[in-house]
Amino acid sequence: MRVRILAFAGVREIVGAAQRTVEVPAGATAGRVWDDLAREFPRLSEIARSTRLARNGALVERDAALQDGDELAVMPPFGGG
Amino acid sequence: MRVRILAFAGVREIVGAAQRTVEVPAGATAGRVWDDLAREFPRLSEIARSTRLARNGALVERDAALQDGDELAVMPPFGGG
Amino acid sequence: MKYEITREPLALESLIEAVRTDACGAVVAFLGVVRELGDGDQPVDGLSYEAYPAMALPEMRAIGEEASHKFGEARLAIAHRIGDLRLGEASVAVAVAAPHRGVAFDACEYAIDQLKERVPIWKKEHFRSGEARWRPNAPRP
Amino acid sequence: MKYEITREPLALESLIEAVRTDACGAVVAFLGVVRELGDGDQPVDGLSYEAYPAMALPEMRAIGEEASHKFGEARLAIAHRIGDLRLGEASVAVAVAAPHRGVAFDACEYAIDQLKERVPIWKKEHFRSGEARWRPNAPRP
Repeated sequence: MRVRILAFAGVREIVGAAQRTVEVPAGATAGRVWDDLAREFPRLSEIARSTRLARNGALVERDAALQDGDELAVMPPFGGG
Repeated sequence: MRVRILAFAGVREIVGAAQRTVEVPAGATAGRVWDDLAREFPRLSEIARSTRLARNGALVERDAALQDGDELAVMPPFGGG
Repeated sequence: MKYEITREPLALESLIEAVRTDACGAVVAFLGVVRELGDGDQPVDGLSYEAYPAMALPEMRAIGEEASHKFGEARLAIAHRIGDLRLGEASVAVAVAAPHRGVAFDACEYAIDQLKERVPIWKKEHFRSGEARWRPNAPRP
Repeated sequence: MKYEITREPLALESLIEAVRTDACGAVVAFLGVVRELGDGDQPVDGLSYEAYPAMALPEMRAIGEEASHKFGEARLAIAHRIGDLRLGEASVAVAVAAPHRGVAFDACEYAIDQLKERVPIWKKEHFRSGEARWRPNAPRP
């Protein structure tokens, strides 16, 4: 299945793109997709622990199962205001 | 000596003027001048208890002695804001 | 930093501009606005305010100076309008700038609380019925 | 009542106009402004903000709705600017109108506290030295 990763702030800069579409096995979890990305970009490891994940605009835990067409947002700590 | 009374809000309306100059004996107190005014305008009695006095822009008690040329402000409870 | 009593409509942006500096990350502003139901329960269609400026302005300045140190570093401007105001018009404006927002909120709330208590300004409510009465501020709870 | 993420300079007056009604006697507004010394201690000459609008806007609305009931009746508008901001420009604006001022102050402070914690927006500090870094909000004390 296909999942669209949305990368923000420091994650976006390391990945080099605000969006990327990845092909993952059916039933892959949010955490699995994020781990794959962090493996591809080792500099992500320093911010991995504080990063939160959202599926289609709602916060999810790492073990949330994704579906085909989902958007997975990878979000470092917020800095708005 | 001469003292200038400044009347505000409901006091001004009852007195019918924002200012009036009165001739009082040397050493007259703020309270004495206010009592004379309240005697002249009996409708002032209903607000007399809550009214505060200021001499030349500073709050004073009734027993403050006035001097020639002083301004005595007669102030009902404040309503600013 | 700027204290005024004026017959003109209050301009919040210019008060904010008067207090902001490049050291300030937070601005908090308060506007008191003429509302339909005043402190009583009869609908008003306007208020009129009267002041004793020679005493009110120094008192507004004193409140601003107290507030600018009491909670941390802050810069304040306070303006009060007098004369006849209609529904929806602002009677008082307080603008506070500070490095951090907690200080700005505290100083702004202090300033308006103290203004209502200490500054010689009076308000007359004009009811829709045609009646009118001077309305003192309620004592603080 | 009005929630927006925009690249344009924030217009406080229009936010206030969006929340005020004739039942409201108090307006409290907050502006977050780019300041010289950010949360670090190196002077900045600008910030850039980035948002995830599809999540940030619903979260801003949720905060506004919570704040509008939590302390009493209040009406809120929240706007956040994104893109490049210079010293002195406002990054965020909250406007609250309520019948009484206590509720307006509480709701405004709640909204900005929650926004910093819950809304997916990010800030990059651009230092005068030419360096830059993403700066997360400090956890609440």
